[in-house]
Amino acid sequence: MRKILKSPTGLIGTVLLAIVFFVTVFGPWVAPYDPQAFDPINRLAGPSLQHWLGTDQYGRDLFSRMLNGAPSTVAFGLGATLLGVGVGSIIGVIAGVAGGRTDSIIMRILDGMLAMPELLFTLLIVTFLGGGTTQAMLAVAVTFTPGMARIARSSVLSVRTREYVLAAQARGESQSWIVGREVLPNALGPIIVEATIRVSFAIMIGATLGFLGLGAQPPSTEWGLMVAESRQFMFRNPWCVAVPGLAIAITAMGFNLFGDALRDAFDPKRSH
Amino acid sequence: QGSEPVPGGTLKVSHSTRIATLNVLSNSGPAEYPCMDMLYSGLTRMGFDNQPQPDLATEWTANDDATEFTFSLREGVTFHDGTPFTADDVVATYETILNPDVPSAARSVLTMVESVKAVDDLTVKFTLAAPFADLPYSTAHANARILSRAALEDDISKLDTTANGTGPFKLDTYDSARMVRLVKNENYYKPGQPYLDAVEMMLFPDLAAETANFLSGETDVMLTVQQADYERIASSSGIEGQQIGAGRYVCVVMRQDQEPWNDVRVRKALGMAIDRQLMVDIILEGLGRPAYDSIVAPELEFATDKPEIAYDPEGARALLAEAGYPDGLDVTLIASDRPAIRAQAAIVMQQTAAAAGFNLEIRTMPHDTYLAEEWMQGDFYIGYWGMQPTIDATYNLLLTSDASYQDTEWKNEEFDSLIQQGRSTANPEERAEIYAQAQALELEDKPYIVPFFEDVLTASRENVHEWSVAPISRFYFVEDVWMDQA
Amino acid sequence: MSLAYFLRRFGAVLVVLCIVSVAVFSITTVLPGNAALMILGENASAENLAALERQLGLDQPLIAQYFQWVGGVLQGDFGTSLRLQLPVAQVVGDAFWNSMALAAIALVSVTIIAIPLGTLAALRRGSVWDLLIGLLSYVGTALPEFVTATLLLVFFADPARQLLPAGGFVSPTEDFGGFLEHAILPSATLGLILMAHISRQVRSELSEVLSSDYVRAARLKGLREKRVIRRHALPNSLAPAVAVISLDIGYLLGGIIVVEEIFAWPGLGRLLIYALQNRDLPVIQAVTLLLAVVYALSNLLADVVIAKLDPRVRYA
Amino acid sequence: MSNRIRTDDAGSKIERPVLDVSHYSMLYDTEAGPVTALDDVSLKIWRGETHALVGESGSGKSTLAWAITRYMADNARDTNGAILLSGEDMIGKSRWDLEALRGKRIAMVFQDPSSSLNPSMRLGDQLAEVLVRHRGMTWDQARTEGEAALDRTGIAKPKEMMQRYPHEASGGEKQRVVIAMAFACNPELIIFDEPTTALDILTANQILDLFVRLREETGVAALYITHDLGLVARIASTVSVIHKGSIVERGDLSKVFAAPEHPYTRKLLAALPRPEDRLALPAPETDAPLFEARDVGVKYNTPGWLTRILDSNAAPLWGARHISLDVRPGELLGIVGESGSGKSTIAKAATGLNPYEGEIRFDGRTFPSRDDFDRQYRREVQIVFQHPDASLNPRETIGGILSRPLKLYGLVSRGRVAARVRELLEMVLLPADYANRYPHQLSGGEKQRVAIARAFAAEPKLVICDEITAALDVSVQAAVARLLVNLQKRSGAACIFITHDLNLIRQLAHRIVVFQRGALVDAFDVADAGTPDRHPYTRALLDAVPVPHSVDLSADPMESLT
Ligand SMILES: Nc1ncnc2c1ncn2[C@@H]1O[C@H](COP(=O)(O)OP(=O)(O)OP(=O)(O)O)[C@@H](O)[C@H]1O
Ligand SMILES: Nc1ncnc2c1ncn2[C@@H]1O[C@H](COP(=O)(O)OP(=O)(O)OP(=O)(O)O)[C@@H](O)[C@H]1O
Ligand SMILES: [Mg+2]
Ligand SMILES: [Mg+2]
Ligand code: NI
Repeated sequence: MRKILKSPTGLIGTVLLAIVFFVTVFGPWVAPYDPQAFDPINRLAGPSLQHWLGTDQYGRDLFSRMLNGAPSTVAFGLGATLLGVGVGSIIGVIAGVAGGRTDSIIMRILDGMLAMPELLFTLLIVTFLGGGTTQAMLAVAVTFTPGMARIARSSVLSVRTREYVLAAQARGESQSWIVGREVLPNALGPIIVEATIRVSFAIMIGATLGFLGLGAQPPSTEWGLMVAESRQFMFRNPWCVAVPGLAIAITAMGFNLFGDALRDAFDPKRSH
Repeated sequence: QGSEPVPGGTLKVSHSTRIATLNVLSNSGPAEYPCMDMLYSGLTRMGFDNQPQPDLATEWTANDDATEFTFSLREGVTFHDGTPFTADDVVATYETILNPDVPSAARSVLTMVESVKAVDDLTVKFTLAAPFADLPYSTAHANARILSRAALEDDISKLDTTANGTGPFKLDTYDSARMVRLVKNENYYKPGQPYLDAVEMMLFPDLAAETANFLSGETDVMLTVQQADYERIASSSGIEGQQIGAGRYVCVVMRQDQEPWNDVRVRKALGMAIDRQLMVDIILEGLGRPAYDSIVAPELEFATDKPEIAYDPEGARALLAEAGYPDGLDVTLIASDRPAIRAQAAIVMQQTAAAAGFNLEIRTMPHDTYLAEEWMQGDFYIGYWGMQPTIDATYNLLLTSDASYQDTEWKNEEFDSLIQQGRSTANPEERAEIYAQAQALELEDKPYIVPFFEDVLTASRENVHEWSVAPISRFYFVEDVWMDQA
Repeated sequence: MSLAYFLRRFGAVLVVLCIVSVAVFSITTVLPGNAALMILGENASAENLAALERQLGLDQPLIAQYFQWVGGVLQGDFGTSLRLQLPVAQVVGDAFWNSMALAAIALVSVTIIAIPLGTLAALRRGSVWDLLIGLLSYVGTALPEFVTATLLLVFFADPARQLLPAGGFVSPTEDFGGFLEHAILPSATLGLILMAHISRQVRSELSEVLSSDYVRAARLKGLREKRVIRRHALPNSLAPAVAVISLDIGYLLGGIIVVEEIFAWPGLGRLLIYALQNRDLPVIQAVTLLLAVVYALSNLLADVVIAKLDPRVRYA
Repeated sequence: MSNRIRTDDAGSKIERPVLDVSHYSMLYDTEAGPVTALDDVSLKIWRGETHALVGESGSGKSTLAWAITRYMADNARDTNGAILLSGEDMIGKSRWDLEALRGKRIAMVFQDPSSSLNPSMRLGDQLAEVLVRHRGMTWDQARTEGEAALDRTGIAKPKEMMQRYPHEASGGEKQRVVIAMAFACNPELIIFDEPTTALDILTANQILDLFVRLREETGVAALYITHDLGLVARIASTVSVIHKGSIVERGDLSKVFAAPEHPYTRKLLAALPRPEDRLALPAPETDAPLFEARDVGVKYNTPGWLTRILDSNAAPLWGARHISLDVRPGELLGIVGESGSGKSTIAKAATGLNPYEGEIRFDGRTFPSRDDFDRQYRREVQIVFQHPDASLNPRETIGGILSRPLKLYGLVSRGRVAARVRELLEMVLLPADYANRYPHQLSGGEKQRVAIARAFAAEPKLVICDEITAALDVSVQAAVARLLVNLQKRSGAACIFITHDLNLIRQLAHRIVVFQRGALVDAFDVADAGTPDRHPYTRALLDAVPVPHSVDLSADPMESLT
């Protein structure tokens, strides 16, 4: 952790993430207004003392909505990533450990899944599942699975030929002991790094799905949906698209920067 | 602003939904209707006054009990390919419309037609199974346009991409992804018309893009203007906005064979718990009128004035308590995500009804899921309907016991028989009386909550004259449109 | 590059596409709702619905539909769009070229900008330039396309200012200038993420190469700095950059879906969304398959380019 | 001693040294503050002279080389002294001047030819560009001249070599190209930074010969950096010994070798393996083998069907084939051979890491395949690997690592594990509190000792050591070898010791087998190493290794175990 804080990217990333997590946990409580409450007189207003970041087309307070949307947006990112990374890693580890035919069959199928552009694949799945937040989360998780499986597999493969694993094999250790104690702990680094960076992708894809009407649905305060709902009004009040848009950007950037710093910290080449 | 029409010019009309098919029998897209109106003619055609006008039929007569109609056809009309138009084409068209094996949208308003016969080359006779005074309205149905027998006997799927009609314009290019181009029909039956050389229907799926292109002068007409943009667009220089009072409405479907909607007091309470003016202001940006729980638009013939229902959360709460829900009511309101107005209506309802003890949880779902799982099945959802030409058509669509889309399970024999009477009565005063009773029944029982009627909004550049949209937005009379020539 | 290597890669592409085709078909056919319902919408009566389903062939068993489709695809016939009632090949054909034009403009212009930016950042590590470019790339990767697009619209396409068209499409054969003008904002949107990605990759790759032994050796040979960069450092950092670009084509193809929708660009992405909304299965299948093919082929092409750039893989 | 090559004398000195480093000091700025890397270094090299710079890893050898060429890390800072090239001050030179001077007057050859050549440029172009740059030739002239230069380095087909890319040439060929490049402009000074370390012994030998020949032809002054004292003796006339950034001893080679003054020099010299200083235990009396490999072969990469269709010649790759060897109890068997000859392959087969054909017999039992290896076999046959960094799980403490075999084989009761771990650590001369450390807190030599301890913890009958000293510093190598013999003596285990270092193995082994391209080509008793009936390949190997002077050193071997 100290290593992460030392690099400027890591520091900025950590600060951004801290803000994001603060907002996620406390945002709904500190919000000055009910995120759904109308203020018909102040529709589409710019920032003012009354509404710090302005209001949307119903006169709902953008600041409160943004704060209120944080938990669902962040939870979406974390949930989808956790699910995708979890399942992907299991598949990848199985492929990497089993090797041989199992490995090549799994890899061929994963290649097939990876041959579709990520968003396209997500779209198909989410349409198949019928739209909505949970469905979108599942879809993103499924989309992440093949990529994560590959990373997990290559990570496992690179560890599997290390000499300490060979030594354990030569010693006659059981397969499960080798996987659990020698391979996994050392293969975890790249997986964690990738997962962190993927959270930002998950958030962005989730927002995109919300935007396309396939993710969160009104009256949710999910940020992507907020952009979609008020896009019509963007020329009348740019704030109503800028606020949620920048919220997404800041969150994604936080995870990105933090992930990069984490990668540097894990990278033996850069650490002394 | 010259008053004498000048011929020539290409009218560029922007629209935001695809012209997915040219099949006049079944299409229903907002941008498909103007194309149909330009490419084809029907026996009759709805005017801006909501009355049937002569089109290919120059005049019509009915027998006394309104079971037989005779239409005299216009002479010397030819299809775009030059073949002459005769009574036989009319017969072929109506036989196809009535054929249950062919999907056709007009069939639902023509179910009473028993047979269509050509009396001679320029006369057809409709025989009805039951009296139906509004037949000339039905023949004006946007999907009941006359096709040639040749086209109908050919592969019917060719209708999707080709058109051989008798309308003022001929098909030139059909590219559903971008543009449909129509050119002047030199042999149109109105002499000297159309004035325009061509019309280009240009697709802009993104509203922002469409607006920007219209404002910058790339297009001449914006077929549909969104409420959010109307003021800005209409007030731009060189642009004329049109706000046409019409009968498109959102309705709240409450299945009346289900708790709690089987109790009229609950329905009434919900009606009082809705701030209709707020909805008009926020959702329609003021471009519409509050409606008071009747699906009959004020524009329709025989429409009665509906008493105003004020926003009265206290009263609603009391009524709800009376109905056995003193602690309020938790219900889930379903809204499809398309068009956005459904979810918007739900959101405003949720906010205003909360004060009356209605805890509405909104579930917005993709339109396909909605169609497959909720529509006609769910017990509390947001419906959205276009204007129908007559009270009869309006009620037969939704409220009579055998209506096409009976989604409320509100069945009232008295109401049914009134509608039936209205059909067979030719005398206008009598009909007015009958329809007034029917509307009173509707108001009393409140099968639907109808919060507002939406105006039709369109806009054109100043150099475009006579651009207009009929309230039921299926008829455009583009042959009358002309442009100043630079 | 040996023949075996190429054949193996090509074979892998075919296998992958087979899997994709099965996946696409199975996902699409189990989508809820159906085209007839979507076409008729709330005008559907049971009778009309049945008639339309019959007409569209939706009443046939799935397997029959699948084999019909596969058989057709192999002969270049993707069937008929359920919604548009046009041959899918025709519907998809134009859209395909429009999309490719957009993607190509984005990719080419971005590459032209991003590679020098990355180079600059790597050569001036720690400088203000490096910082700015790094910042740009972080911001770029953190903005989803729809946010970028919306912000660009607010800034550049505000009707009050009319700097650039807010969307739409002009055929390049009719008015090339207009075509380019309309392509600016969508391709800029697509380009931002790519630019961030590519410049960052070039920077890190080049930094690595610059600290490699052979660059040191080249400098110790007394070569001029310009030659060291051009002949020794850059060529060796390009191959990995190309690898990244080829992966980014995946993003690009995903990105067009959103960007085309927002900017009303009549391409595959818009077509896909339209088809998804209308359950137009043949179109969904064709577009998906096409995008997968483009992606696979571009990866294959990238491998060939990499083999050209890097003699080490040429005989792998 | 027979193949020692030296310059005739130092008589060809002219008035001014080519390189004159005087009282030079520099430091690196690090996060932990400035670190002095070179401290008051003085050094003179005259024309025609080869000066060796020796010292262990991290002593500052490369740092000095970079400082001389003025190609320094960003965080490097000169603090004192001067560096003169033929009298010209290098420190004050502009970037422009340096560019013009490098490659022309001063050239450098690196350790690893594969990484110091641009992988995407033809060798010919890389050679020619120096000529174009510094000798003003056109490209055509430069290519012709380059060919001639390559010819002088003894490359068989220079024309063809010019057209190749680095990956298409062998390590030796690449290093020849690099050397040709260094000599191309007749520089005054060439710096060699361990130019043969990455090459196998035979190739290294040829490169050294080439270097000596070219030096003689051109009379260039050379700074030769190495940590291999044995090699120094063959090429240099003067030597500086560097230790922690300071030159601790400097002078004529023979003088320094014969009578080292500084303790550090003595330590370095003591660490040199000399075949005559036998470390091995007395040879076992019995003839009954403990371990026997009978016609063992290991296959890698059976080609896939597509490859077989396209290339009918495709055949499985044999890592090793038809290998038969045996080890007696308590014996140490050496395996030598060039890189890739199959040494590790056999080691892995014997420990169940590679499937094999043929038969392995151990302690009276026969194992036709690796699936037959049981727990007892696995306990009794242990392996130690080459890379100390890779052979310990970085996420386990040393104690955890050492206790694993104890628990796995149930060798001691649960309560005794910690005590036994302490014993094991002491056995390999490590402090007992290392048990709580993680591998990255240990030095390379210490890690290797832990790995050895782990092998002996299983109380094995046979320990296979796969180049366990190769990645270690010279001084540490000797200590580890001694430790191994020591442990062998205590436990009575037999040992298979795989190595490149012939001098070392002649100290340690009872018998030696020689591998070449996957086959066993020679097997002999250590005493018979010099006999004429050795396989030609064995002889070439032996000839390639210089046997260092025997110096009278009374250093205690254990002193160097730090
Ligand atoms: N850029 C740098 N910053 C800080 N310390 C450095 C830097 N480069 C080298 N060092 C340190 O300086 C010391 C000398 O390193 P140098 O590379 O000169 O050793 P060497 O004698 O060449 O070793 P080897 O035999 O392993 O090549 C080492 O302790 C090394 O860690
Ligand atoms: N896992 C593997 N797959 C394919 N080929 C291999 C594998 N391991 C080794 N080889 C090949 O088998 C041959 C023998 O390799 P091996 O590692 O036994 O050599 P070695 O004598 O130990 O060499 P070194 O001295 O470099 O360690 C080499 O040609 C090598 O490339
Ligand atoms: Mg060094
Ligand atoms: Mg080996
Ligand atoms: Ni990436």
